[in-house]
Amino acid sequence: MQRYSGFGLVKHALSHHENWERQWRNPTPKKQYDVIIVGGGGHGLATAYYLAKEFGVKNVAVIEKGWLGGGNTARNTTIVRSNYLWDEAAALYEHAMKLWEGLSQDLNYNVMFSQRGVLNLGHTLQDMRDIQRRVNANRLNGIYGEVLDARGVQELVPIMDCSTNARYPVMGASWQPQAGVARHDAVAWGYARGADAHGVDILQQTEVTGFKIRDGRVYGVHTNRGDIEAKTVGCVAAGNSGVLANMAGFKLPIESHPLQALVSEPIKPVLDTVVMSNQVHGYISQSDKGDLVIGAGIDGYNGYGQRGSYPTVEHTLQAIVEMFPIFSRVRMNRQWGGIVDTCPDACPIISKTPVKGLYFNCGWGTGGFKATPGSGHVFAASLAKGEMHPIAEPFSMFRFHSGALIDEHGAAGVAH
Amino acid sequence: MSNAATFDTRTDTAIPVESPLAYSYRHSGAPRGSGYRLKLRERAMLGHLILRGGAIVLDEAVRDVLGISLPGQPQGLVQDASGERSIQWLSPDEWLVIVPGGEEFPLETQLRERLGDAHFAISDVSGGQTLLEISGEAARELLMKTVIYDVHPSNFPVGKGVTTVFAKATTILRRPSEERWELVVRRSFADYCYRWLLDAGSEYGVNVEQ
Amino acid sequence: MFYIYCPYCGEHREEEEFHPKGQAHIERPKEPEACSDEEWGNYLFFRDNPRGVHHEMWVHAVGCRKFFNMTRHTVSYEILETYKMGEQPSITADSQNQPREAAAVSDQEEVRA
Amino acid sequence: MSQSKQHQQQAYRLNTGGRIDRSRTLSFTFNGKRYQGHPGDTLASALLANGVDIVNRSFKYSRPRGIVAAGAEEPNAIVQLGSTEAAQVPNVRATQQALFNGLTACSTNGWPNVQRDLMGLVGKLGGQFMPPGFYYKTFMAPASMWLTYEKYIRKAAGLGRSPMEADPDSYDHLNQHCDVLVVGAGAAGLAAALAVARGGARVIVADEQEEMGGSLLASRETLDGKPADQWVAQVLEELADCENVTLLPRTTANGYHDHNFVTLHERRTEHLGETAPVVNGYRQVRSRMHRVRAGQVILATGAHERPLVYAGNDVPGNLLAGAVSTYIRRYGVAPGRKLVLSTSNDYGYRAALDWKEAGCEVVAIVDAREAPAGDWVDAARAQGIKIITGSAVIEAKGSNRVSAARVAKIDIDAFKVSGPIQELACDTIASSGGYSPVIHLASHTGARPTWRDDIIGFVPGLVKGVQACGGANGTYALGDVLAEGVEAGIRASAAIGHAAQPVSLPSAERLQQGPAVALFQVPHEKPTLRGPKQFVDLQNDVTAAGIELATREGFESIEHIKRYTAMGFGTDQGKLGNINGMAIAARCLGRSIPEVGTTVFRPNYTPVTFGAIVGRHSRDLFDPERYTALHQWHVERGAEFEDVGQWKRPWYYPQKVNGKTETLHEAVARECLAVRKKVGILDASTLGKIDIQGPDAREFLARIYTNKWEKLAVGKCRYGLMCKDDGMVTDDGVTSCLAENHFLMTTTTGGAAAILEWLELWHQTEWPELDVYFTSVTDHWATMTITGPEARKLLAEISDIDLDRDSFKFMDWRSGTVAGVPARVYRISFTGELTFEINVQANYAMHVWQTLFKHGEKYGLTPYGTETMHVLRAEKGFIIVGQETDGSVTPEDLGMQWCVGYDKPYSWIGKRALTRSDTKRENRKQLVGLRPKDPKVVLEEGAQIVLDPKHAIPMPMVGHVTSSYYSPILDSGFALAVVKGGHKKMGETVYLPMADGQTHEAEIVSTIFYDPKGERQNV
Repeated sequence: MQRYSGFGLVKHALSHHENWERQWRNPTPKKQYDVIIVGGGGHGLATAYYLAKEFGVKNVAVIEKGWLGGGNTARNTTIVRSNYLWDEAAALYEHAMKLWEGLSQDLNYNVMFSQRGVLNLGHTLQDMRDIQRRVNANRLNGIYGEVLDARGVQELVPIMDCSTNARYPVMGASWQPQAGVARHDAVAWGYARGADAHGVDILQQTEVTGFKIRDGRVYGVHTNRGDIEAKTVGCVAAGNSGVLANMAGFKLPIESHPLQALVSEPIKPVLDTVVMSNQVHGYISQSDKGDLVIGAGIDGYNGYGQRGSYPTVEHTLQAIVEMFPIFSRVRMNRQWGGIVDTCPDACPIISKTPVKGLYFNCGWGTGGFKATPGSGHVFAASLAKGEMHPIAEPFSMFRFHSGALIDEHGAAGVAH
Repeated sequence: MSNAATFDTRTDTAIPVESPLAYSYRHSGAPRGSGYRLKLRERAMLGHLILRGGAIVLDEAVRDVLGISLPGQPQGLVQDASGERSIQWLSPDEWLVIVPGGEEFPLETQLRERLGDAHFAISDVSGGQTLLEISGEAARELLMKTVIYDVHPSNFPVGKGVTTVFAKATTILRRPSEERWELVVRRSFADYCYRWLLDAGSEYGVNVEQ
Repeated sequence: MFYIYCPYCGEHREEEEFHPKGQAHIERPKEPEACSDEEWGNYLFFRDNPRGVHHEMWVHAVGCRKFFNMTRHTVSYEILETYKMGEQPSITADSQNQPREAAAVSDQEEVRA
Repeated sequence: MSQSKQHQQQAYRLNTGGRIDRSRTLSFTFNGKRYQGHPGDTLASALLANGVDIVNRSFKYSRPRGIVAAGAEEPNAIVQLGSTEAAQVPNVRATQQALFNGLTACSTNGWPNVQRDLMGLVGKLGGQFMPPGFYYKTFMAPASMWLTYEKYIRKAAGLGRSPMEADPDSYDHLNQHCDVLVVGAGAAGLAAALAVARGGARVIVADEQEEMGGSLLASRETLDGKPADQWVAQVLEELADCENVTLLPRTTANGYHDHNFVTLHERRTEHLGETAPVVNGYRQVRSRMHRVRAGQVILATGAHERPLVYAGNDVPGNLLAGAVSTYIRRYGVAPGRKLVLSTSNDYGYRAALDWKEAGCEVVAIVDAREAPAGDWVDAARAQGIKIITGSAVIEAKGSNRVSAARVAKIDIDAFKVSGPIQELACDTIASSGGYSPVIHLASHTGARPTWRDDIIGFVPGLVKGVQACGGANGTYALGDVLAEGVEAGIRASAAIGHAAQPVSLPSAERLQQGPAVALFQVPHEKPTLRGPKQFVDLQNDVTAAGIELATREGFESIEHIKRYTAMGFGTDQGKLGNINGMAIAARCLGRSIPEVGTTVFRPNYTPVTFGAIVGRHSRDLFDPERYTALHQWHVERGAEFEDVGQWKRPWYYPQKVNGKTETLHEAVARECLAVRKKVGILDASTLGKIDIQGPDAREFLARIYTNKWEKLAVGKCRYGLMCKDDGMVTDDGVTSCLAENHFLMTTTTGGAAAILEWLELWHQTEWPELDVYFTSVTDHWATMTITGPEARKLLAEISDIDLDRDSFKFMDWRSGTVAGVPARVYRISFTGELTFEINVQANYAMHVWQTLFKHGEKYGLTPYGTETMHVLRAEKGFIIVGQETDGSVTPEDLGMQWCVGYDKPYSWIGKRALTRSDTKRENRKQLVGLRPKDPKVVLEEGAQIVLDPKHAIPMPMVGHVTSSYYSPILDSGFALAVVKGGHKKMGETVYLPMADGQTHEAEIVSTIFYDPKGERQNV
């Protein structure tokens, strides 16, 4: 793999950039792999990367029906935080946070992880109770956080309306300074380049059309480019997980919904942190390019169309202008939609399935991007050993039978 | 009898009452002026009953007691000759009856007697909602700003009424005559609706008749 | 934004008047106590979530307040029909004579559910 | 040249022609200098008229940039508008901003100014070190420095700036419905609109420009032998007279959503000034969003011209050929003196003909085709214009303005320069690479566009109920465009059941045209990576070399290429560049354009201010505020309010004591003691109230609640708990039996609407056989709770109800009058004190409330708010759903087995779930009381509970505090909490480590802290 550095950039510039290598190969599928990862998004690529790099499983294929990183990895609002309420979720997201902190260097690819801090606003007394509960839990779980009052919020974000005149005045917030944003595409590309360098075959434009299952055990997949065999198959297909599960003959406790996001036109730096509000329902940060990156809500119906309903966008911008009246004259440039796979308890599934050798990592809902390194790492460990990693263990799909849900709805507020 | 409790919540004495817009008149005022293109008038203290049951069950009783027939078709609004009493279809088993204030309890009692043991329900909601009349040349445009339902005359002739979205609240919208629209809004949302109408109507000029 | 024919109101109304209520035709087990934890969990949480023709329940929340069913394509979002509670759909994934996406077929030799 | 000419007003204004009003002069300011223009100008045309070449600096390389286009596709002329802080608008496209008197604008980039930009030096020196994705490859060491690097990167990025003051203007929405929506009022759109309108259907015609007519307003072609704009005027007149037609000029269809829902953004006042004007004393809205539901949509959005990609194509003075024509014919401006035209098709020739007719010099037409032939080509020849064939402009020379064009023979297939290079002195280069249909709106619907080799472009994919015509459909000859418009109108009318009426079309000139050649990137004598920059996406500084490099690095899908290079991510969404970029990628990868991908455009077509999308739903109208009938009283009494759902509820009533206003703590202590010792009053009107009638009402309650209802007699009330079928508590409240078949259910304030829907859900789907109806009566009743030892005495003074403790028992209800008003009074208690809940019709509420105060003074009647209510109920161990519960708590976890009918015949909602393996667990979190070891301590709500506070982090947590208050009556802190296995841990000590380093100790106790036997409510 060609090492990237500032010096290298100068060297390449002097040779007119004619000597850059491919960041990943475009290989022909082999007949057989040790592990097949279905889904070439951030989580799938990270799984393959860690399998090859950390767990010594190098004969790995990542099968992607479109182009790598083209699903929710390319469509999310790039927020990274780990201040989740429940121990199980906090452990998972904090595991990811630790990996985020060295990711650019580990991958030799600048994923622009910007630890500019995330504010989760509270507008009601119950919001503030929930915030205190969450921050207290976070601290005892080793995740730094603070509870701010309205004045503390105003100091961090001077342009926000923190007055008591607001319809839902800001009463305070939780503040995780280590949280922030990252460059979503770079995460997929960095993992792809890293995985490829460790020998992983990334098969783009390859669609899984069925599973090869015998005696309740998976031994490969059918694809539009022929059958490929492997005794271990990990599905990391986000919104399309339900479709894959149907192919394998079981259902998931998952529904796929449209989730919309939008950006403003680029403007000069004006917002230095990430601000999220559950009560007025909107979240916002400013990208390095200057766009205000704004997340809208989930539409309530099932949808694979990568489109949602317009009122969702209206409500989101109403919330943003309520919090930031100065943005009324800023203009919305573009909106788009992703397909999010949501679980009833707003926590993911990282799990064995009724089919032996077939594993699923899905159900991330709106919270997948921030978990990418952690999700990939614990999933890779689980696939390599055939036993679920302890951090992944509570996220079994069978919790929906026992009732041992990890309900992040009630307390964590915005799960994005 | 249907074995339900009836209760006349109204009293004849000279006890002061406050319409759902009492707070709003004090706070937002009631603009009056010349050159306005919109007129707003609250018809407070009317009798409002929600009638539940099968159309076949209710129809005869309603005709006997009220003298007008139950609108059987969706979105139907029927009024008596005076225009003071009306019945509006709300759902296949739900109607809104509006009568002059004070008539609602005798009406409920008569209907209950007439309906006997049939399965039905009557709920008095007179304290919970109020009726706003909108007229004037900008009335339709004001409604277009406010409700998501198509208020074009080709889709919304006289004698129609719907439940629909009013900004971020809900409303019952009716068209009793060519020039007049009626909004039935819930008491707790009335101030929001009033402020919305004044704001949305401000570019045309609004006259509020109290 | 959807334009939905309410089978009770007899006309098309804007999506903002409705709430989606998830997959249709999920019946509560008649004898819950006879269900295993797995069966009860399946009833509560596990859904078809198809990419394609989907039968789902909606309620005309700001309108007649009636629940009804809808057959809708989850990719094109085209509404193929709406029908009243208690009725069965006339259009299903099988009746839709279109090539099934991603020909979802597997060799399922003894798949344990 | 611009420097020398700025003193000379409108040096590039032509003496005749155009649709501007030369009799009136408007003055405006750009980058601090004053200029003049005329009504009818855009800011762009006025700047060109004044010889302003440099309007901006580019985003990455800080290169000087000028105006390229005349419409929505303009990538460079992005300016900041506004003379005051509040009126600032960032990123306005000068080509779409009508000029008004006093307009103030400046460039969005450039320091110290656009003429002499220091960053430009960085761009020049550093440009080669900034290939696409360079930031992914550097700034990685040391890791801690990224935030510092990022600060500088951010500073350099962005276009305009946000205003720092709130918007003085308002916006609104208009919900529109129509049979047919016609988007675009050019030739195709007007023809279509005419056909539809004459058929009588309801039609809306929206057009983004200041005037309707599209390209016909500046066309050299005639209709019926007359200038085309005469036909436009005649059609518009007819349409304006039709009652069934709504014409919306200055209105952009910016988003096309499902089922023919289209958003139209009407800029009502932006052409008049920077804030909305006052008309007849009434302030107008700045802009309006039409939310249109259309039966049929006709897309007549035309086509955008594609520029050719050659070296130096970003130097000011490089324009689109069509834009040159538009500036001359519509705005009476020649954007230069000496023109070289580089074209791949006949259409481009019009620019040269117009230029020549305007009295300026055409140096040459450079045509990529070996043997161009067609009427316009002939016309150019006839005018004596030099035509250089088989060639193209391969490079523009000049730094702040074009000074020359380098022209050479090219071999398109071999992608190389195939002949000698000549340099032609000029100040303007116009280019035309053909047209790209405007497929943006169609692709918003998710429909994929299709590539057509014959027109060298994508045509829109179409969903149900939409058609495209004219340029949007790849049809460019005027006569065909008109005919297609009428056909679309007829088809649309038929689809919605309207008979179409015949439209006799004017006759267009039949022009002979030669075939175009597919030329996108023009070869240079140097390889792309070594040659001077050839720009593809001007706004994002994406070059042909950048695209080539991306493909070398393995980015092969167009989506990857766009993301790696940022192509198409600007505020123009790649209207000019995307197809060229795809063509370059296709060349590099050896594939065809459709094989590389399609371009998917997203809403908005052009950016829309947040304000317009928000509409009136801002400030005081952001969200409804729900008030009770007593709101006025609470306000006058100085209450502080708490938001509960959309309700405003009095939180506490601070009093002035010795000139000082009480704190929350002081007020609540006073209110609590008043209730415990005398009598207090609460406005409880916000509780949800559902009237339930029918012979099966009782059975229904038994199924939906966890507890039993079969024996509840008329005149009695009972507390009920509701679960979802997962066994988790979702609501609670008191339900009263009004008559054998009649109940009144109360719900939590926040849960009212959801619970009504929940009841309907079960009734309509699972249990339609039960005869029962539900009606919300929440707003009908006002509820006033008087509570405390003196409550009976107070009520007795103004009520005719027999209040004797034996005849009106705890958990009974009675009817009678209170203050002369018919009332239902419920003897239920949420405070543990003697309590009467008085319910009257809401219109009487104020009278009853005031009467209570008139009589209550002597008893010390004290109004209290939600905070006091919470303290009092917590002292009694009563839960608040949503505070003690969070969707993961069962009735058993709450220790409320007394409220669970395990042996009810029907398996009620939630029952089955209680026996799942996890819900049966012994160490579930269970509700307990906590008594802080130090009574002065009030534990923090949300504090986490541990058993071993010395345990290393992560420290195992066993629960958390759900409610915690200071109890004035007990003079100590107390709390409710959930603790793992808590019900069996009574008397044990737990620890609460806090953020400030303190660790509190507390004892697990019963949840009931006050009057454990419940005697006080029974007096």
